[in-house]
Amino acid sequence: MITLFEHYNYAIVIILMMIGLYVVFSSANMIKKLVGLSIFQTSVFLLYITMGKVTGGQPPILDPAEYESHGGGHESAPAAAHGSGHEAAQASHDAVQSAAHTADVIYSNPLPHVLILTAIVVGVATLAIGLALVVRTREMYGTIEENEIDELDYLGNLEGHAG
Amino acid sequence: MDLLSYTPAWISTHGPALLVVLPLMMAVLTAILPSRAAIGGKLAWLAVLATSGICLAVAVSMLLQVMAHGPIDYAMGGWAPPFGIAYRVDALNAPILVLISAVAVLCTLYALPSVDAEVEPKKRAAFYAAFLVSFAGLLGMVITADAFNVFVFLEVSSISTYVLVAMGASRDRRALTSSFNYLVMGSIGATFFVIGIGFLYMQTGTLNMMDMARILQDGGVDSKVTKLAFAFILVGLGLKLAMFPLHTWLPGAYSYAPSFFTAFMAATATKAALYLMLRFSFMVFDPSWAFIGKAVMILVAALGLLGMMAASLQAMFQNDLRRVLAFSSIAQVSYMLLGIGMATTLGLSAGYLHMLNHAIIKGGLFIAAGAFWYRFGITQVCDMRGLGKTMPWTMAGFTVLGISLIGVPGTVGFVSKLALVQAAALHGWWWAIGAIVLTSIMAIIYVGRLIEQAYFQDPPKKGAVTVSKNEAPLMMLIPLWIFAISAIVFGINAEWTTSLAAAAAELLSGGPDTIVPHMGGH
Amino acid sequence: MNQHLLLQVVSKMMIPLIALFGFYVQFHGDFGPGGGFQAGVIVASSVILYALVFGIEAAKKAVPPSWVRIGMTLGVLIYGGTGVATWLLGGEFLNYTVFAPQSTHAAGQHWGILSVEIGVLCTVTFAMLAIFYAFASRMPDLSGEDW
Amino acid sequence: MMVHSLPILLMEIGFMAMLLVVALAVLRMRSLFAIVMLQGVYSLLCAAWFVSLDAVDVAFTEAAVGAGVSTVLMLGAMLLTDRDANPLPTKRKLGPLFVVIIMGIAMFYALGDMPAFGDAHSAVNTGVGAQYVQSTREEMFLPNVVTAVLASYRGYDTFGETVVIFMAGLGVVLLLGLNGNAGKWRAKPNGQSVAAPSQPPVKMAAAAKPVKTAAAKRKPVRRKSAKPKAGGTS
Repeated sequence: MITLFEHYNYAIVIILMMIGLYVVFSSANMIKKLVGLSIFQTSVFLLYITMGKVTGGQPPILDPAEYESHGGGHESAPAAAHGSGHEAAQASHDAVQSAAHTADVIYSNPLPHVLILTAIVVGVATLAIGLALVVRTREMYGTIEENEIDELDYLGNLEGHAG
Repeated sequence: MDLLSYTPAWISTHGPALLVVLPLMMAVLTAILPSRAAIGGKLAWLAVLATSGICLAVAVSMLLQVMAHGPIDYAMGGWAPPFGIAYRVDALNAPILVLISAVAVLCTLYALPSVDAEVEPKKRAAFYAAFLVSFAGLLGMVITADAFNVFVFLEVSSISTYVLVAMGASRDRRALTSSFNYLVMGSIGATFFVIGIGFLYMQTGTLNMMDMARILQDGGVDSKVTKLAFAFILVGLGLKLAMFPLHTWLPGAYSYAPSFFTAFMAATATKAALYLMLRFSFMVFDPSWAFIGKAVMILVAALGLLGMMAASLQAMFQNDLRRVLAFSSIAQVSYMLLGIGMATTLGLSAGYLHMLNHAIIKGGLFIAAGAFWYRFGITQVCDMRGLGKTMPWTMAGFTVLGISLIGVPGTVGFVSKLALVQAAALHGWWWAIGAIVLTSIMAIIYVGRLIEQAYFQDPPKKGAVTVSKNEAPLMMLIPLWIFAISAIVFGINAEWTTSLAAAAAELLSGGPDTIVPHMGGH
Repeated sequence: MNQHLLLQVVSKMMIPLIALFGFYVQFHGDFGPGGGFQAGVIVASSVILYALVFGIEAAKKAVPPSWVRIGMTLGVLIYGGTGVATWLLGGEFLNYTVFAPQSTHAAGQHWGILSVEIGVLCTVTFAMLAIFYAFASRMPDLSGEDW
Repeated sequence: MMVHSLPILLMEIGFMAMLLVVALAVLRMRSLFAIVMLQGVYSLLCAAWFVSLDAVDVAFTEAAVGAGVSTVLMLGAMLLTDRDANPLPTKRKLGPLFVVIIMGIAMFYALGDMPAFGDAHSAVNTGVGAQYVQSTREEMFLPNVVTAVLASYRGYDTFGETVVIFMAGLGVVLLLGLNGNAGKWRAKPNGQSVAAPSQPPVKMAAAAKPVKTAAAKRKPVRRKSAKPKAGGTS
């Protein structure tokens, strides 16, 4: 039972993937298939991002004070209380030397975020092309239900052959 | 290899990046060309020809360098591999790069008349730009050594392929629905591939294929996440290369796309996906691990066997010429999977060899099929009556390539089928030999049926006067006969292609531990 | 009476702000959440809002289709051009340190990242506009109530 | 070992529940307008959960691109096509259900070996990802690590992806045309055509069924719902 409690995020992601895939396979309408496809892809993004989360971590945006002191004169870090109301226990509040400052601030893993930024835009690009195809299919066939289109094609084949 | 001395030093350092960036930049420039004027289309065609020519030259020089001095590495953006994206050209992907570029050059020659007949004048410049993007996507997919970069370039080539297949709607409206099916199944395949890479990343923490192999080697062998990652990558790539149960998108995509793009796609798209399967299942994972070995052996070989039988059977009963060739493509891909399923050095080199040979055969066959439509609007097999008299040269090329598809001795098809049979015999898979022979007989039937229609029937009558001889234009005959002649030449003297396949197979069977650890030197 | 009068007045005020926010997101990308993609979509949505409220023809006069076609390619040219520039200056493709090799604060990287993000902004904005124009200008003549 | 403090945990559980409900609603519904709207809601909920998972850039993009642009495109396409999806007979849905359940079982089988949620010592969080934060601080001097990795360390991925966006724009222009007049040109062989026409003439098909407006097609809904139909005159 403990493993499920520690992995509840993966369980949710797996169920969402199953639902998304089932919507794609079980719908005859072309637009509903595309919606199912984008739900399936969005749940994959969740899988990547939940991997990169670190307990008590912060968004991977460094505080400029951290590396200013490396380059410029070694003035004490300004009393920059953390703007974001993230009251994680470890976050230091008062003016701390940057070396100590960087040691205890935990950041979540930035790499899955970069990968998913790419994947989101790829998903929308595929969706745009899919919708363009749906519009053109509607004009040529008069319907966007896959089973009706198969019937029209089957009739087309017969006529073509008989001609 | 004195030829190597001619290549400028600049190529060997920046060759890999040039190979992918050049088509992309030319694609973008081609898209801007004035689409109204007729010269826009011609200018775009010239740009595509020049680009694929340069890419072929770069690919050949890199192949020579790989054969002479070992793998070429290229750290993109100057960052060492685990941080940045690395390119790696080694004995496994150099021949594929040359194959894709060569097929692109030949298909571009074929494109001048074919695209003029099938694509709207206004759209030709953008059509050629989309082709260049698909070409660059294939090259980028094959050359990269970073797992997520494979997905990005897989999508680059897939999205342009969906658009190009749908452009066939000017000839047959079914292009739209088959492109939509290809889009849905292709996206599901690509997403499965991303899930597989996600689990690999979850297990190893890095995205570079070489590092992944090393980390998996140390401790990741028996973890369930590794097995799951391999399963998802196998299914994702299986969708992309039309492995037997996941092949339903291929007949529609091949038969209704513009003939120029079908010729290119049939010869290269499934080969790149097959190369990726080889790269992942032999260089990142390792078939000596219990689960991966069983999965590769049983699943891939068994599905290969099933695919051979079912696809050849269906090919015999199709009445559309291109659907016959499409189903035969699925059967030939299953031959390669059978070779890979053996996981022995001989089996791998036979599968790899069949990959190279099949590109030559299928590229030429689809060029001939496009030529038949170009002159007489022929798509159905029953309309092919008397082609031997009305289009003698094209039909002769089609026959030569059809025969090498069957595997008649002296042609390129025979060489790889013989290698497959030898590998199966040494491996003790007698049922595989039976399957190869049986499907070759089926190939005789479905190719013979086409040849019989063309030579032993007299041409159709158009209102009581028989159709007169109307040969395909020269720009179509040149690539067709280059394919036909190379199908004979590499059939008789197969020494060069076999050595390439053997080098690739030896690299593969060495497995991940033979990879010399490198940190970005080039 | 033009039913959309209220909408038109409000959106006339909103559209410049949306575009401005888009550019803020673009240039603030180095310091906080933001970057080429989000900025491109926001700038594109400001033009889409204009098209929805004032009609597709007015939007096509404001941002003509020829611009859209050129803009799409311009973005990739900027991105690829930065890469080719690093080539010509001797580094690997997209290796920005060659822009300012001696700087201690990685100025070359900052220049490279800025120019690359502008390329992405350009492509995403005009690509989204191209897609919207393609769908919007294919409108069948639907009567109002049938919407 | 609580990943978040209690209020955030409750918020996350709320997000997850809503995501599941929305996904199931999309599965069951037939009105395309509702499905498209729910897809927008789904993307927005994902964006919200991304924020609580510290992925602020991704949340921004998912909200802007996933919820914003996709919904606009789908509404545009839906306007040009149909308002309703016909259901499939249940016996044709058993096959897909079986495939999906097999996939689910495979993933739950490997659930045990996956790193715990938020585990700082998992391979993912001690691997290349964490070293990016360190190297950005020392080499790049850029606050937003994600932008640094996106544009510089893995800048080539973003280049490939900009080409994907360019290709999407070019593809839609190729298929639909910027002024909406693509797709009328018919290819003709450059010689005598001997083949019979392979499919019924296009005009006949298009005229076969006018655009199915909501009112014309809406079958009497089982429960008398008073809410105004999506654009149709009830």
